Amino acid sequence: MSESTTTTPEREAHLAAAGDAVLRADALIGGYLPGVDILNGADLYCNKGELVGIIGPNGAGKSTLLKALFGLVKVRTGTVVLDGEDITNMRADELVTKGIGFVPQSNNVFPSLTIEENLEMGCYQTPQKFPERFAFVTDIFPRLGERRKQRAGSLSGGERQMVAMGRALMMAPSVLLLDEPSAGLSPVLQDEVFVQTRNINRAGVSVIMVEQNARRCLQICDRGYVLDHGRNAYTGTGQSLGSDPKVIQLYLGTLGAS
Amino acid sequence: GDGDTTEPSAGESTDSSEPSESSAPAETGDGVLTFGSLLPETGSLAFLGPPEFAGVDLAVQEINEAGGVNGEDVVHVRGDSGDADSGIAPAETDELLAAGSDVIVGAASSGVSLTVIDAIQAAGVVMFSPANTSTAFDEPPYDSPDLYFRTAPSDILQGAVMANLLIEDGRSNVAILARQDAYGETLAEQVAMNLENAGSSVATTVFYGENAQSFDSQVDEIAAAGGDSLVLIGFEETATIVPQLITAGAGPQDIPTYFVDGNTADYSEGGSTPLPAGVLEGTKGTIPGADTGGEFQERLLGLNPDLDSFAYAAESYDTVIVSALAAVAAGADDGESVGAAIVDVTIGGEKCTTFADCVALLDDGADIDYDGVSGPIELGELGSPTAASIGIYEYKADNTIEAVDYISGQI
Amino acid sequence: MDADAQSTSTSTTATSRAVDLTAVPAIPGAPKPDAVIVGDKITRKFGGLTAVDVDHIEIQRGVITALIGPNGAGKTTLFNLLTGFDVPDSGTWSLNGGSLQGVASYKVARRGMVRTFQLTKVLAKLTVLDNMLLGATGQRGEKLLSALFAFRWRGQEEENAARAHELLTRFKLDAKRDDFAGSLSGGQRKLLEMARALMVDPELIMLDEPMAGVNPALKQSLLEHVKSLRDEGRTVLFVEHDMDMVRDISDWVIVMAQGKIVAEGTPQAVMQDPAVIDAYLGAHHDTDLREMDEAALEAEAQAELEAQADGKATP
Amino acid sequence: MLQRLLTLLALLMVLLFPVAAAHAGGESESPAPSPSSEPAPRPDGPYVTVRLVDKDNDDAPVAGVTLTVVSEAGEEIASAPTDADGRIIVPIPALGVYTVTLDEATLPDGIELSSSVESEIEVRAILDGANGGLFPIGTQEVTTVSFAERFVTSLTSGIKFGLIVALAALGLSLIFGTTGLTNFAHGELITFGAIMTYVFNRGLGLPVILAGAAAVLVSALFGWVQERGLWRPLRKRGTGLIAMMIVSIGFALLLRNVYQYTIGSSRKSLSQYVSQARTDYGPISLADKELAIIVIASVTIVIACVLLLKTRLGKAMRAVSDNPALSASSGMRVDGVIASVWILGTALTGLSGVLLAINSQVNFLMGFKLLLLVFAAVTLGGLGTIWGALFGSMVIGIMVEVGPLFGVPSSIKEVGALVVLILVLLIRPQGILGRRERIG
Amino acid sequence: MTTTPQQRTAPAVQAARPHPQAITSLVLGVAGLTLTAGITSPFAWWKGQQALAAIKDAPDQYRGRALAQIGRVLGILGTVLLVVWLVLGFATDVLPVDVGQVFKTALNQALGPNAIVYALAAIGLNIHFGYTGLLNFGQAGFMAVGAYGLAVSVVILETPFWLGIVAALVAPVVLALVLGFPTLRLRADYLAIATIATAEILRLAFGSVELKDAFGGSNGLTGYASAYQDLNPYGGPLDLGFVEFSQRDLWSVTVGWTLVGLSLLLVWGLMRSPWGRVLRSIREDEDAVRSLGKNVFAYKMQALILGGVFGGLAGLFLALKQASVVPADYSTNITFFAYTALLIGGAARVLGPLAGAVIFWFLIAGLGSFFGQATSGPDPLMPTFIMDDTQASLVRFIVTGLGLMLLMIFRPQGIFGDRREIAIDGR
Ligand SMILES: Nc1ncnc2c1ncn2[C@@H]1O[C@H](COP(=O)(O)OP(=O)(O)OP(=O)(O)O)[C@@H](O)[C@H]1O
Ligand SMILES: Nc1ncnc2c1ncn2[C@@H]1O[C@H](COP(=O)(O)OP(=O)(O)OP(=O)(O)O)[C@@H](O)[C@H]1O
Ligand SMILES: CC(C)C[C@H](N)C(=O)O
Ligand SMILES: [Mg+2]
Ligand SMILES: [Mg+2]
Repeated sequence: MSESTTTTPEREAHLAAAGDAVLRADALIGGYLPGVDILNGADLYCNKGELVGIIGPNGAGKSTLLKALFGLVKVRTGTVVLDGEDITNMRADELVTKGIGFVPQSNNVFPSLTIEENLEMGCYQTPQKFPERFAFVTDIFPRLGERRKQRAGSLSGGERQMVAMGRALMMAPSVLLLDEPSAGLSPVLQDEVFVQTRNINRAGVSVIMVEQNARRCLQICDRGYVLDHGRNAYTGTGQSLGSDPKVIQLYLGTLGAS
Repeated sequence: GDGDTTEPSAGESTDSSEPSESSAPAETGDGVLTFGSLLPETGSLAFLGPPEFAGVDLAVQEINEAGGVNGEDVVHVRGDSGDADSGIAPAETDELLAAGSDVIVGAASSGVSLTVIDAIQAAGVVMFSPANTSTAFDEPPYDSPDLYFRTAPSDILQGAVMANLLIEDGRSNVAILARQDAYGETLAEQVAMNLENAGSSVATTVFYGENAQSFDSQVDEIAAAGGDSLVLIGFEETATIVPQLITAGAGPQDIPTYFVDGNTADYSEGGSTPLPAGVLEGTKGTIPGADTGGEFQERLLGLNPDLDSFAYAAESYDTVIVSALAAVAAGADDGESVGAAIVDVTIGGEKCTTFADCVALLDDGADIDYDGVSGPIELGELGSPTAASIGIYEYKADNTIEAVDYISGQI
Repeated sequence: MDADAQSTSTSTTATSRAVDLTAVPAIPGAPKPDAVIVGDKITRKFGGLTAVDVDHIEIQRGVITALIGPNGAGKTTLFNLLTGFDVPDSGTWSLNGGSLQGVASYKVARRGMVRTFQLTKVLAKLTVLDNMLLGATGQRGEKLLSALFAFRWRGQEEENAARAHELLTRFKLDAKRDDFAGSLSGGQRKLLEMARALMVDPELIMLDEPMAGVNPALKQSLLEHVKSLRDEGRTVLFVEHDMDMVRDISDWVIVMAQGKIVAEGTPQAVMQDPAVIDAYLGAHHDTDLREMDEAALEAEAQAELEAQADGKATP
Repeated sequence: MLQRLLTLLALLMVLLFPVAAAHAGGESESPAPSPSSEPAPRPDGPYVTVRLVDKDNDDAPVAGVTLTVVSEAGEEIASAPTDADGRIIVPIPALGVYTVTLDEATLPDGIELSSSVESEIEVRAILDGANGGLFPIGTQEVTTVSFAERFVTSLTSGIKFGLIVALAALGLSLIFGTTGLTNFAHGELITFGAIMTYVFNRGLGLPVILAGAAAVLVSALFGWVQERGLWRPLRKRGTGLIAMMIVSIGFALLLRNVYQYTIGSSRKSLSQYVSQARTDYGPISLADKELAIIVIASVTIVIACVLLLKTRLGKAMRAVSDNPALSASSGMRVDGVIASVWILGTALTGLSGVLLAINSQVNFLMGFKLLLLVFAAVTLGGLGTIWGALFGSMVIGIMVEVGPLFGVPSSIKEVGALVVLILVLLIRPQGILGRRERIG
Repeated sequence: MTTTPQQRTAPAVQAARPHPQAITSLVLGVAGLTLTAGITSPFAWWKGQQALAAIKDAPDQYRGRALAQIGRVLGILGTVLLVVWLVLGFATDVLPVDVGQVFKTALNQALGPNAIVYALAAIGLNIHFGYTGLLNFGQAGFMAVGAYGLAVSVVILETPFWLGIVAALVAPVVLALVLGFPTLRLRADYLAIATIATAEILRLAFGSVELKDAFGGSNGLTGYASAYQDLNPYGGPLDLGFVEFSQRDLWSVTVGWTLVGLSLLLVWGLMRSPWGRVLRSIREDEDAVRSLGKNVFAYKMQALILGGVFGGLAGLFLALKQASVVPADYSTNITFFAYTALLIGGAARVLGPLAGAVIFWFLIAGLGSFFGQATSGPDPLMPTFIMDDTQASLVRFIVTGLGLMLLMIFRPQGIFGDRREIAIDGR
């Protein structure tokens, strides 16, 4: 399954640890345009109940990787496996049925729907759960409850982000893919998002999150990947990556690290 | 045209037009008299296509049986004029011209003819319409001697006949509902003028656009005007308008209605556009053209057994015969020469009624006056008939028409 | 000529750094010694919601001012109003003393006040380089009549391209130079948006969350660039939720909440203002989440949100 | 804005009610062609003939009135009294213009020329036989209809037309609102409904009502087939919206000509309900079929709207229109939603074609001719909004039919509606019910 | 556990040069259509294909996509011609259809005045829609005012011919101004409806009875074109074997293609300039352009006027070559067909409108002629129960519709377009 990519010792070590991961991607190669690969053999796995963080420079292919896991970007070679089932290039709505939730980085709300309707879309497949989940989400983001009739298209950047995150929380998935969920939120809400993500994770949901707020991300995640040029550059526990001087120099910077 | 001045025997003029012997279907005047027909296969006059094509085909067949023109069989190239709305006529004309047409038979609709007349004339090709009745072709800029001719009489005549018919029937307050195009506008104007001069009044004249999708407001306007009769000048859309008139309480059974050549069609169950039986009973209509007689119709049916209307078949037939005779008289087949000879073969001289007879006379050096199936065909200076007949038809209970009278008149 | 302006100014202006804001009182709407923007009584309502209700605002020339505040505080809307992309219900504002009321957005930009958008607006089917070149001002080739004559604009175009290339390199976009901008990643779009605004060579540049989604390492190097802009004598006004950045580069901070300016001051002062901490930062924003008690954090978030809700109830 | 308009309309209705009701009884009797009782002998050549009848007295002939016929050259041809049939027949030597003068003194007592009528007329004799003239006698009873009544009639026509447009507009709006496709083949979908009705009715001999129902079903099926066979594969290929719009132009061209290929270019009529007279309902008079059209259209529209409001489909549609990828990420079967929309949209559009077929006739161009008005309606209300489509259609329908009463030339009555469209866009660039976008 | 991120090799930008095979392809392609009667065309096609592939693989190293593209298209065309010529020889004997005649008719229309009208109209649309993103569906209106500008001045106002020409060029400018001020702030789809409505209003008004004295009603106007024909320097027709033009058409073709050539040159000059860049930017996002200090409205207006003038020019040329101005000629269909031509060629490509118009007319006329012949005569190729001659005239539209659909499905970018551009915008 991974014959097309060069096998390095690091990679083998990494894959060996994959064990019986819930979600596992092997040597993904794919992209948007025919002939242009964005992912160049990225590997990734996420064990049950694990919180995995992905960081990396702009344009490294982080979002593309998440989209590839979720069937929104064509995977040319490589496989994505969920609980032992090959889900490569499967339709997104089927993946939702299988319990994967996804919050995209941009265009992540329905502008002409109201906040309430946006959240309703979050539990499209299980409408009977709406009241309960809605209460849960508005508890985290009260603003969404207050403004439930406002169209999402007129919301401020941060408010949109709350809607996007809220929609994912409505889904109650078993694997959650988050693409920069904290972007545009005020500091206190960013913290809230991280804490909530960790809470959800502790409740048994496996989470894969892409973040540019790398410091926070590495603080809460069990394991982290540094992605560059569409392949894994570094992997390790959140802590080890956060303190790796090379990673700091190349990807994290020293600002605010104090 | 100036046919009077040109000697028909001016056979030597052929040299000047120098037909390029070898190249096949090229320019006008290549030795083969080519007819391009620009008649409605599609569009709102499509119901008139079959009889018109049949007329042309019949004439071509008879001419070739009689030995052709100047030793060559004549050729017929078909083109579809569509209607003014579909706008395909200009392109189709180009094609006909490219196919080397010397005479273009058509178009049927005056509106369509106006879109192509300049192009055809400028190409030095004769345009000979069997059905154009708009007065526009006798007015500037088409009043000068040119290459345009027609065998259908101008609506000055149909207008007079219609007005007279109305007055004879005692209508003193007539409403007119007309299609807004070259034909509808001028015919409506003629009818109204004749009526008013003769002492009747016109309750209202309402136009509808060729493209109109709903006729409700026009129908309401007619219903509200309170006329004692209605003249409905239109094409195929009549089949939509009549039911709406009935609904508005102004149907043919409520207000006596009069049709014209554009819509005096077969609306019976067997026709292409049936209307419920009885709704048109007693409605009268006028169509230019003399009584063509059963024999001519038999011949047409021999070519096309499906014909259910013979409107303008005779006129179409005559356009071809007259042009062919003109070509024989001129001894050439290019548009300019044919055009110059056309008027002359229809007036003044020895009368003849078939192509073979006329050619025989021409061969004898005689001046001929062709009298056609559609009437005496006396073309005037403007290239339009100066005398013609108009048939008056009446609808029977099954919505088919029956000729009740033919009225001849002069323009 | 434009390209020169930039390179020469870097050397000449270490002086403008000298603007001293210590004398400015740390109160909302504080008057500044040399204000480039002055606004009064600006309000904007959306239905029943008052998004912006600014009594008085002044932006100091030649410094970096940060505009912070909770989500939905009205920061972006204020940007829209100031730059003519939206029309306020009331209020007056001016740039360099000239009123901007009713001035079309493009004219505002021409007067030297250029903004970026929080939700990026790249020109998807133009290459990255073309995106950049569009930013350049005073292009002779943009006039219909001279556009036909290449010799009239060739030279200028080449200068602009050189400058664009420089900026792209700095923003790590040089490899993408000939790609369609529509194929950029989220963060790259942010970068392009900012770089393009810099092509205008503005006197005042207004950045709406320029660093959201930008990789930390790159962010750090870009901050240097922003500082150099100030050192060239330009004024920078930016909205940001990234406190590291605010702390690192801003000379002055304005805090908005529920449409109003609620605090002003130097970064250090503002960040210690308990009101700001309560309403916006959270007490623990410098703490490692691993070490933090969740309950406490949640309670704090709750407190902030309640504060907001109360504020809303009594506008 | 909407409210004010509606109030205005209601007010007008109330005002017009008594006026129209008053007239409802008086119907003009239909004068049948009057055959002359005893035809006078007619000469062979051209002649001028004038007949006098008394309109006040059941068209009784007026005898003994002296009429004088004078030629163009001023030469008197004849001067004679009318015969028992009220007629004179004067043979003329040549064709030309003749002046006929009536001697008013010879009119019998109590009989007068209609006012506004001259005692001299001009007969242009160009026909070989009769060249007639006329002097109307008695009060010319012209039952013209009051403005108010015409207004009500036009308004009713407008509402009927508007509802038919609304069905099609709703279909267009649904499809546009969900897929973003500006479907230029929409007119042909209207035609499809009509043609299917015709085929089922005339071809298979079903009664019109059944044929119409079947046509709606087949339309829905056609929508589904189109979606499966054409639009979905296109979406899968990532074809852009503009390209899809062009595909729809090509598809329209194809369908239109296939229609003409198969049914020909002439108008076709259904076997029932073609000519129905109107009955009066208070101030409004409607034929049964018109009433049926109005009722069916309104009920369908209400049902469709309730369906869209109450079910998830309505929201899912808007969600898909906003962002298909995100919809899929939310667990929607995007293709399924779009397929339902196509089915619903084409069914509604097909129904509009059915009703149009019943109201007017079947023709291969009928939908194409309506398309611009449907577009105008959808735009007027605000693109992609359902209420906008309905509202816009009513405005367009009423403008088209009522406009001529207020001076819009009736030959170009659609212009009125289009001008309104442009004016509305001037004031509200986003359409009447559309919303502005947020910037930044 | 760590791998070093590998450095991207950014090639020197200056190294880009035209791909040699692109040039070869172009040369072969041109030769195929002129000197070698199609023999070299298949090679041109092949080389063009190769060059394109190479350029796509290494866009940094090679330029010359356009060259290769043109070479390839010419190659395809020439190959088709070659095949047709080969088939002609025996097909004409086998089929009761004169294939040579069909081909000649098609080519005549493809190079004749009709194609010129469409090319000019499509050039205008290219500026509106292709470059600026203005969805103008009212090109028929611009054409109408151009045509009526001439006809009304000369026939009704009796001005000299040249003043009529001036009027024909000024009228679209006026229309653009009148139309632009209110509508240019509309969103693209609203603009489409507003322009379509305006064009229809104009057409209906020009044809109305009420304004008959000014515009001639639905008969339209005639009798203004003699001055144009008087300028005709040609003494006779031209017959090149594969095409032939009458004396009249020859003049129109000369004038027309010269106009098209000049127009294309102008468009090319403008669109490579910064001015063109602003237009393309406006197509993408107006607000972004505004934020950079460009007067979007002014640019849109300039584009509307410029494209409108080309529309007017198309109308003017139509009026001249057809010698009549009739409202029915300016129905929405002509706008649709002009769009079709534009998209066949490829929007936002200088040569797109030209190629599109030529191909469009080639197909329409060729199909019309083929089916016309196949159904006529005593023993038609098509049995009459399948297709009679009336239906035959419809088949070309059916096929055109189908062709347009297939084109958009398989080559949405048109002949010259760039696939990548199309792929960019997901909704
Ligand atoms: N067009 C609109 N219609 C209705 N409400 C609006 C509109 N635009 C903005 N708002 C509301 O106004 C408030 C201020 O919005 P604004 O975008 O200015 O916030 P912000 O301070 O930029 O927030 P963020 O940090 O999240 O970007 C928000 O609550 C938003 O929902
Ligand atoms: N729709 C697209 N079409 C073509 N190329 C794309 C597209 N989206 C992204 N790319 C390219 O793919 C590469 C990876 O993009 P991706 O969005 O995955 O980056 P990322 O790691 O998420 O970056 P960021 O942190 O900035 O969001 C980039 O070089 C980008 O240019
Ligand atoms: C065929 C006829 C109905 C045409 C009509 N007489 C016209 O001139 O338009
Ligand atoms: Mg990303
Ligand atoms: Mg904001």
